[in-house]
Amino acid sequence: MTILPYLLAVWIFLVGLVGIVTSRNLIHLTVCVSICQSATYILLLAIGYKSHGTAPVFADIPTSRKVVDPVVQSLTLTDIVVAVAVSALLLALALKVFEAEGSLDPAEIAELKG
Amino acid sequence: MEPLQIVAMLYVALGALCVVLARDVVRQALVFSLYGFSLVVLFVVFQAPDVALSALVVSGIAYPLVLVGAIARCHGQRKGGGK
Amino acid sequence: MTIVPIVVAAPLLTAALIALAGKWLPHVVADAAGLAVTGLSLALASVLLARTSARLITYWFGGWRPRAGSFPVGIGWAVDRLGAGFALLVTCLLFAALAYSWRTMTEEHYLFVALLIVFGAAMAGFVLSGDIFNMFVFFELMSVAAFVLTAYQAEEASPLQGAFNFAVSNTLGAFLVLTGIALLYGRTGRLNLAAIGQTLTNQGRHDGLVAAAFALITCGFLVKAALVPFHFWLADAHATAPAPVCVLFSGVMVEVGIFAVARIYWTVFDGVLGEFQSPIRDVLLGVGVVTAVLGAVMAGAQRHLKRLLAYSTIAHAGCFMIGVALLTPDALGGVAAYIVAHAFAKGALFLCGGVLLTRFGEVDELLLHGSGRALPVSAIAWFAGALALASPPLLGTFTGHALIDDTASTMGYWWVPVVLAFATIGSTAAIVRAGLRVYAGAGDPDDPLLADEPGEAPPPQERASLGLMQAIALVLALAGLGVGAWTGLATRAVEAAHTFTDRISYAAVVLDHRALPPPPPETWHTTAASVAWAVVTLVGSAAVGAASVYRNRFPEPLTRALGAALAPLHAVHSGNIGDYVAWLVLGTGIVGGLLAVSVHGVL
Amino acid sequence: MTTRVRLAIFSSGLVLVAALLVDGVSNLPPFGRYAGPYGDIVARLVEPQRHMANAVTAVVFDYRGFDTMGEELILFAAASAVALLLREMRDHDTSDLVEGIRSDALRGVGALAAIVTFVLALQVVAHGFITPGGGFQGGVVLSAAFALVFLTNEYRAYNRLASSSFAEPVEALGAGGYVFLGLLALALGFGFLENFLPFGVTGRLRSGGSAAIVNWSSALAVSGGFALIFSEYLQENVAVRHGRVGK
Repeated sequence: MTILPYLLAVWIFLVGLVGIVTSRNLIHLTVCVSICQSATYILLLAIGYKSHGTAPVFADIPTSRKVVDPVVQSLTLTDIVVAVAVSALLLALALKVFEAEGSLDPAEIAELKG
Repeated sequence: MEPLQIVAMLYVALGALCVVLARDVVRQALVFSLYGFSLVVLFVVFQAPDVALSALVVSGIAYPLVLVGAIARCHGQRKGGGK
Repeated sequence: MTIVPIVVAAPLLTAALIALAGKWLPHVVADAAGLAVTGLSLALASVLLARTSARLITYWFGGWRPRAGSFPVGIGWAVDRLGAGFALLVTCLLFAALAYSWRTMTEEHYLFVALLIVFGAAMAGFVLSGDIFNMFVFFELMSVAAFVLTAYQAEEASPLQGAFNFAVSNTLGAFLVLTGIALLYGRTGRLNLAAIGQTLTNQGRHDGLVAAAFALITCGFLVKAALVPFHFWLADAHATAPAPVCVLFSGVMVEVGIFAVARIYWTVFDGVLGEFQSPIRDVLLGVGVVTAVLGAVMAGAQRHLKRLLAYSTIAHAGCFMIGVALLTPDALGGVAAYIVAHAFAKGALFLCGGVLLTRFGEVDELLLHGSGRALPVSAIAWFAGALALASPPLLGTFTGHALIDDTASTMGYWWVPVVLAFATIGSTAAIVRAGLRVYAGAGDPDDPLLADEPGEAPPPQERASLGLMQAIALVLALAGLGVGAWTGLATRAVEAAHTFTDRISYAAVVLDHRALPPPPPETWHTTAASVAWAVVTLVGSAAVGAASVYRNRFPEPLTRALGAALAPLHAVHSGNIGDYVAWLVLGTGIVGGLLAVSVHGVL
Repeated sequence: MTTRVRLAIFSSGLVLVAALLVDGVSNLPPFGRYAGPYGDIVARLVEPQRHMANAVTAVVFDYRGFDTMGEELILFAAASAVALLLREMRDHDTSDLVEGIRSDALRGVGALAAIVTFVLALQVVAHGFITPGGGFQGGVVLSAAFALVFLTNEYRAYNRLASSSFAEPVEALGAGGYVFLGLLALALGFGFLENFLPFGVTGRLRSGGSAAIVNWSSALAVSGGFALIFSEYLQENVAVRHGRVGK
């Protein structure tokens, strides 16, 4: 039980990988990459969580109060921005591939050999 | 671990599976948005409101707009007989 | 040292300004601004290199310099000599790439310049950083810039999904790294490299977590380093990217991955995993050997010049990995010297390819048969580059090569020089073969062993100056040859490698502000064995290369057997992203599993 | 390579990777027992050192502000990349596009919603050091205000308000501004990106010192970046959906 959230992250990562490998559409594949990335958010936040800790915002609570780790949250924020940026870029690349090949199926457009 | 956390985790675990298994990109975009909102709930119960807010604006605004734009582009072309 | 952040910040600010105003300015302004700021970075990196001779320069961002012995709450950089030297190499190549693309691109040229600068600055920041999450951020920044530089101006004729495959593979590699970082953070609660290393060593626990973190971070960086089986994206990306971008990809980006593996090993894991050095060495050596051999074989079967050079880069990346895998300062210093010579020589070769594409609209070896005779300067640059890569006695990659060979031999790895020689001969012979066909019109314009490739559309031109482009290629090629003759570079690289691999001193400087003990002074010895191997690779490259242009006249059964042997390799490099990711996962499983098993036994 | 071979390779790799990951995470401290110390130290120091109520924003813009600079540049690079890639595929002349929506009521609602979203976005950015939120979250909402104008008022109005020619400089200004603030601190004799203004009173809107300016600069970069990305994707779409007059 005590490692369940970590296992959730592992599960999401593996599910995302399955999606990428079996994907027949580059847009679908890009979303699966985002799924993989969301595993890292969950892992980071789960690592920094403290039982009975509150959010590290001291607007209404005394600073002596037990809070969860603010650093992993900051890392996750960076991670989310990176994820959106990379997804937007991947989709633009997918559109460009579609423009050139008229298809989004990686098997159909695999022209590169050797 | 609190019950709410376990429920949120279950939703996220199932959500990810549904996103991957949705082979149609339009349906996938919808399921992906729902998955995003389940992540928001998870982050809230993990006491990470800043991250939850980010995930909210990302899965409520950024991803839908970009994904719909990309999907519509390809569908429009395909109906028109491609290039 | 206030100049430390400027090396990276000045180019980044300039890139933003170019993007801000570039639309309304003539191209020349963007070009000039890019060259000027890269020149500034180059000068600053040189100053850093000079000042790191006897010390490690630390810099804390946001003014968060911790008191000696207290917890580092901010982001710290620790500039050592290898890092500063690498940053200098990046800025040199960036300068050459910008000068080469002077006035050659048309639409949205200013964005191209801005992204190229961001790409270079991100690599410089990555190698100077001393904070593991900060390394991740710069890793992503360099990746995002690289993805678009690959796809930029790629048209229908060119295989565009190369850029997509590149982006997906490298993004997954970054996730592996980040997962490893998260594991380390969960164990140590720190992000500073020195602090993580110190805490792990003090805890002394080498369990599944440390093994998994090491395996994930290493595999993630191996994707960037393009080692087998993480290498698939590299040839696709190089075939798609413009020539000046390829210079940076092959010359420094792949090497950043190698550098990262070394940096993380010696600052973080060297202490806690010190007693497992021998099995770790064997795993990494295995990866290096497979990569070196496969790259050399595949280079021999390419007719698309940029793909050929890309596979040659894979072969050399394997050799770099072998050098790092020996886990000694001498071999690491050798790798550093090797990387410098390789970067210049390979850069020259890519620029020659770019000149051919500009002049003839083609980079296919057989279609270009003999047409290169119109470009004598390019021809000289091409063969000078090939000579530098052939590791001839006291020229080109020789010093680095010799250091790795000699170190391996004294450690009992007698077969390492053989593998290095095979990789060098195989990859260089392919370059010689292509050069003979294109620039001398030698041999047959037909070859049964070369793979069929889709062609590549020429880049849009404005007022490209072939003279300038060829001159830059020639300068790079001669630089690549020359650094091998400068044995002082190799000895200083070994001294720098001693500092680089000294985890305890690194931590003492970063965390406790102590002074760095001076590295033992090195002197250069040219061993008879290394000269013998150099002669072998030189003669071998020339002979195999010259013979290869006549492959059409080989006996039929021989070509058929060779073709049959190559067929599965061609099939594996399918260009399908699903296949690539499957290999990436298998590679992570095997390499990671072996590393984990060697660290803490069977699960 | 056939699908079967690929799946065989992948599944054997997946089993190994799963084992590696599970072995790794099972040695983490049990869930809820974060052992520190980084986060604990920051949580304890943030109020006395920086007078900021929100420790996460303090880490993002002050303690690890340099990472966030890299993050803004990633967004800058990605947005420029999207612009570069999609613009190449599109005709530059979009002046003869047909207007899609002609209902004045819908336009009015759209404009109102955009204004509300705009104000909300500024709130989210401004309160970053007090409540959850800050430059990134507010920036995305800000860009959504522009997207709302697009979706309801269609192409021409959007083109006036947030066309890519407008979003692009905003984005570059934000990302460049972030780097500039770092260099400014350096020029003033502080460390790169060091907080060089008075920190103010915890819980007040004007707390945060110069990290507050960094926060706004980040909001500018994010809103510009996303507005640019949205406008490129949506213009793609409009060009396809409406076709052209006289074609």
